[in-house]
Amino acid sequence: MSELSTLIFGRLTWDAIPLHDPILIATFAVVALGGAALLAVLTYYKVWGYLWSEWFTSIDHKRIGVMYIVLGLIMLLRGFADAIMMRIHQAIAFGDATGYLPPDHYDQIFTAHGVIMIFFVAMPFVVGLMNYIVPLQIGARDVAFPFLNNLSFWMTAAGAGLVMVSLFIGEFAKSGWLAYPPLTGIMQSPGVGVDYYIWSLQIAGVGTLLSGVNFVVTIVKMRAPGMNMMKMPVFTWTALCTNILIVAAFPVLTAVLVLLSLDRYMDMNFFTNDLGGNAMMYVNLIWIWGHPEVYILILPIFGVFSEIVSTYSGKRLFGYSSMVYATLVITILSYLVWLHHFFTMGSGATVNSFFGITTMIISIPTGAKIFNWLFTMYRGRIQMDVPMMWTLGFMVTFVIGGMTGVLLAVPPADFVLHNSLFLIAHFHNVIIGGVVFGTFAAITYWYPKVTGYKLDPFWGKASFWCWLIGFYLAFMPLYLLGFMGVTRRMSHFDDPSLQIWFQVALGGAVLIGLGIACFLIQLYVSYKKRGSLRDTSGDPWNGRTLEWSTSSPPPQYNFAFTPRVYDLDAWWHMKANNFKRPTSGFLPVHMPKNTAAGMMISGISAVVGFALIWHMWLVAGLSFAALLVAIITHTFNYKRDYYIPADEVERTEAEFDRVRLANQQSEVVA
Amino acid sequence: MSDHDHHHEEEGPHSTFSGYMIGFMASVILTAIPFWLVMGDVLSSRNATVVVILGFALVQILVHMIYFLHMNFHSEGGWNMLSLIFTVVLLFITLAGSLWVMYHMNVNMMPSMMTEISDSA
Amino acid sequence: MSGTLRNIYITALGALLLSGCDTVVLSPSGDIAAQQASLIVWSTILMLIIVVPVIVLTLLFAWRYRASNKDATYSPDWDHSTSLELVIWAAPLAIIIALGALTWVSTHKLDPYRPLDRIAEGKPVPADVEPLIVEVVAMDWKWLFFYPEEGIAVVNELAAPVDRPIKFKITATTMMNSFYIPALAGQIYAMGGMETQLHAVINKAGSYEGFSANYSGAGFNGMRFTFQGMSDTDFAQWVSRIKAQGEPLRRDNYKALEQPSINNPVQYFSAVSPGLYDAILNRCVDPGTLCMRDMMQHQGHKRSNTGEQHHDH
Amino acid sequence: MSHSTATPAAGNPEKFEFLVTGDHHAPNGTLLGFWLYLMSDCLVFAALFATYGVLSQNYAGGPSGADLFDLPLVALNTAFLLFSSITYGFAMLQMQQKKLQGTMFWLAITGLFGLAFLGLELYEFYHLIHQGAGPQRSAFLSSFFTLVGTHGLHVTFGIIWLVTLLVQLRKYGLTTANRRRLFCLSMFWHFLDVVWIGVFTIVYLMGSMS
Repeated sequence: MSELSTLIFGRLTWDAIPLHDPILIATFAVVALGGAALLAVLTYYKVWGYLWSEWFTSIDHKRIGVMYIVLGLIMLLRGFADAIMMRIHQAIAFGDATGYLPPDHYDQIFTAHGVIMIFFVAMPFVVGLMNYIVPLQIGARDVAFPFLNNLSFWMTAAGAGLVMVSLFIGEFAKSGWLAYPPLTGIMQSPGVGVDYYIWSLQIAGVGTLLSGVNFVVTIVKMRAPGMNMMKMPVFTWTALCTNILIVAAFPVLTAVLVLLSLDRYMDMNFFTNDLGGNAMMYVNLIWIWGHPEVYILILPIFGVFSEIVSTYSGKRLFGYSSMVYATLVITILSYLVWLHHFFTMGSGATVNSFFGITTMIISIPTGAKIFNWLFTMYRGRIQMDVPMMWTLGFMVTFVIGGMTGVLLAVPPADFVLHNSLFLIAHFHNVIIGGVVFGTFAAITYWYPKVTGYKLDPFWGKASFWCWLIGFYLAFMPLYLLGFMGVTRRMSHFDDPSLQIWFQVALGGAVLIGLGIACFLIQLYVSYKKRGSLRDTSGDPWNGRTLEWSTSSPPPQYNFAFTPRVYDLDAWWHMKANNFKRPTSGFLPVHMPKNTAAGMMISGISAVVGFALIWHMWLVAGLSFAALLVAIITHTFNYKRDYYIPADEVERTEAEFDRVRLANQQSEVVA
Repeated sequence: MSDHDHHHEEEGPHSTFSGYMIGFMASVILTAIPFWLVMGDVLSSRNATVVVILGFALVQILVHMIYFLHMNFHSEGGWNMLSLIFTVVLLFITLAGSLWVMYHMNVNMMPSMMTEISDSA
Repeated sequence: MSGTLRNIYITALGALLLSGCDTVVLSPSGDIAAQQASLIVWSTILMLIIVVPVIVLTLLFAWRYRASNKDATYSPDWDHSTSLELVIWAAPLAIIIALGALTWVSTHKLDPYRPLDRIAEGKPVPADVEPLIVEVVAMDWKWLFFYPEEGIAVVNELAAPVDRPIKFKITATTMMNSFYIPALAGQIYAMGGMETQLHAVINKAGSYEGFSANYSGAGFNGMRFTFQGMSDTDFAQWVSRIKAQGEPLRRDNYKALEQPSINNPVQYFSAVSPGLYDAILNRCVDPGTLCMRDMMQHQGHKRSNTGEQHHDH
Repeated sequence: MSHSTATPAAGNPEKFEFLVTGDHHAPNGTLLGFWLYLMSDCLVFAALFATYGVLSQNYAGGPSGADLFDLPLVALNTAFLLFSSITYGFAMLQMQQKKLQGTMFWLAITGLFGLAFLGLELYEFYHLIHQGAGPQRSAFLSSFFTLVGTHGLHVTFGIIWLVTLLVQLRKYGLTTANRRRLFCLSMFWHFLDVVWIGVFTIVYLMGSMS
């Protein structure tokens, strides 16, 4: 190749397209056809302009929240496709059968599955929920930095985009989801896989960090008057702690990935075997980020369940203040436990037992939370709606996961269970039983707020049962296999007696797949039946917090008047004290303007990342310069806001009142 | 700084010339002494020097925080200080924790090197 | 309710675990692993004290206070009870104190670096018995075992006499692997330029599985070996068989062995050139490379007290 | 408990003012937000310091800090940074007095000190690499170059920001938005000083001791 084309294309050649792998080609064909069909449909219905001006460039926290959730759902499909491929492979790769996936491809799949599920499914779900709900719960009109919010979303999307590109151009990392060196060093992994890993996480990580700063400031500064810290809804509390964790943990991830890139790109010796490098330092640092990350995912979900239990039990949350303290204790303690991920690496007994015991201590506040939910149900009037079913499923499942987690925190027990399928079963137990169940509960709970109509309960229940039973079928055998001494990341087995358990697990995974399908059907069916599922009151579940005081969906400005708060359950308190909606006296509302700068900056970042992955130095340099220019140009934009005129606010509010009252009357008549 | 409730314009801390000058003079002195201690090999014990210069660094960081970054317990409703304290705690955990963990791992796993080190110590 | 189904499932699972036909982790053949297994069982029982009531109460409350049950008390504003809160925090705390104590003791007792003081329950290590030393090298992707006292080396096969303590010294050439024989003892990582240790003993003759538990790249799946517990005479025969069948392992054919290979067959080496394991550990098998051990001394300047330096940071 | 206010006696509803009538502006969060960003940046440096702390003895047979560091040069560099701090302080004082020209003058001086600092650091790096003590030589040098280089990179971005801000000041004057930006950059600049105190103490001074 000539020097010029190396300068431009780096190591990207036609060989990077995986034409040798029929599975990937078929996937590519499906994605390409599906994508083309989607584009055609969008063009046919002429929705591009609408999408562009109302969604992509929107800096409304509600729109951004929805886009995060949609991103999470799309990536869930990809991550689940990886999961089912692994399950099928492991269920057949016994003895002489080698399975259908080449080892090379299999190794990429388990890495991609982990990375996608954590960074591009769980994180967008959690961040999306916080985006939509937190400003509404604290009576704010938007987040503190609306533009940054849009940028955060697009950076996350750009990271997800890079992971998707790796499927068809080049390869993804074959290293496991945390990419331990020396395996990920340039000597052992010379390909582009690890570079895709590094740059997609770096770009998405910037987005996450910015969104963390944004939400801490939002919650600290923008609460409605009267809402002091101990009157904040629990979900907002957990969101605050999560975002503190994000601000404090993600820098370490950024730093450690930079060090790994320096090893790979500049031949430095941080984590190499020779010249004084020390791979254990990577493991140490990445878990300093990695353990808080687990709590970043689960804390807001604890908040979700607190809201749901209290709402559907028709009762105040039991032990609000101990709930808050428990959350704070977890926040701090989550920084003191990271070594439990590598007990087996050879630190001494004192270090191991210190970290083992701190880990166990976390289970005390977590246990307190479980009890608080339990006693919120006690003497309640429990409406057994779909969100409440998810909650019960969570409570039962999560304590099992918690128990196996504490078991793994006992170092000698960890010596025999670490790296085994028991470990896999444990963290899927807490992540599916916690984060995933919680996300579905949250989506069902807040769906009417977002769209103006409820979700169809039949398909919701179907989805719940598929997920619940599917989860137990898929992961209980893995606990058992862990006791049989079966390790993770195996692509082939010799012992035929294990096969039955993998087949059961496959059955569970298929059931989970049905659960996802039911959920998608539920979205479709509910859309079709939206007339009868319509929520005109803005408060379909007799809610307790401020988001239910707005119309469904809320107007762009959320609140025509900023509410004043007197009680923890602010909306409940307003309803109990005969709150009347004002009909006059509206003022113009100060709002931020939409902008395409977020998309622009993230798009260029993705190009920088892609160029660096492929060693296209010229492109990388130019696009990095372009990135700087784009950012600087953006800072020259001083006119970022506008006013919604008072009469428009008045019209919007009057319309909500009209529909709400008309519907109330028709209910009374009926 | 209660006045920034009144007019919306005024944000951030108010600074004074004398404040900056005190900070500057203090940091010049606090920088010069450690350099002098090390470059002139003033203290015979290496450990003592280390402790002293780390102490000076700590004091200088405080000086910068107070006189240049205008840290106090009131700015931003105390949240600046709260976040700083939280960060310092995490800083301590990250640094001390990493060093502790990695030191133990090295002791456990690089026996050949560690024996020499303990021999000479 | 979901509970019934799950209960059936859990019972079934419990029965399987108890029958223990192939749950090697819970019914191992080495004393260390056996202690680890009983630790698992006891910790689980301790935690079940709190987990079972929580699950039962969850389902019970959900049923008792369902909206359609108008007989149940409804107190919508009841949200605090100091005594209940005390119990809520104290009960998990009590369990964790017990478990924490158990952890502290067992972690120190079962520390892989700690030489054994017993070979089975009630059977202390006889005074005249020295541990068998095995030096383990995790390679790409195979295991190389040195027996320094016997002067032999083996690839992907390991044997040890029953009831004699074994001291493993473990290192790696490149990748991070984890040395694990579930029937014998818990795992420990194998890393380049570093040496971890594992003390264990096998109590029953037989043939067990050993493998790498930590994913290490393309050939990871095939990094498996058999570990055989043998009587003393069988072990002596095994050693002499290797001495008879194998070829010597020198630095030159070690370089060939070092090349990555997948599903490497068992290989015997009748003799080993002296200091080979140390050279691997110190990353100086190639002639002319400076050993890591010596690098510290050969700093470009004179330093009298390296030791003090290390503690300072 | 918080619910003591919740349910006033039935039949006699307490009067609550539930809405903020009139214009309600949430306070601006930029300074707090920027401070939080600095705190997160602080943890990036924490990770780099931790790495340096762990690897600082791993010379791999190569040169150590005592062989390489040129303390008079470091002292000069520290002086540049300290001067840039006080000149930034002067810029802030000018800003408080609403003097645009003075603000811009002292900002420009600050930028020049920043450039001098960077120039000296680049010279040091060039010199080290020339001597064969580049970042590839040993883990110690890798962590040294990365820690010090990351600080230098921050200074670089600070200078780019400073220049941008000069243009913006010229164009728009001392508006609220621009003054907020001046505050943010001031925090950034002084934060880099604080990091540098750690760098010269732990890396240079402690590294040079024999």
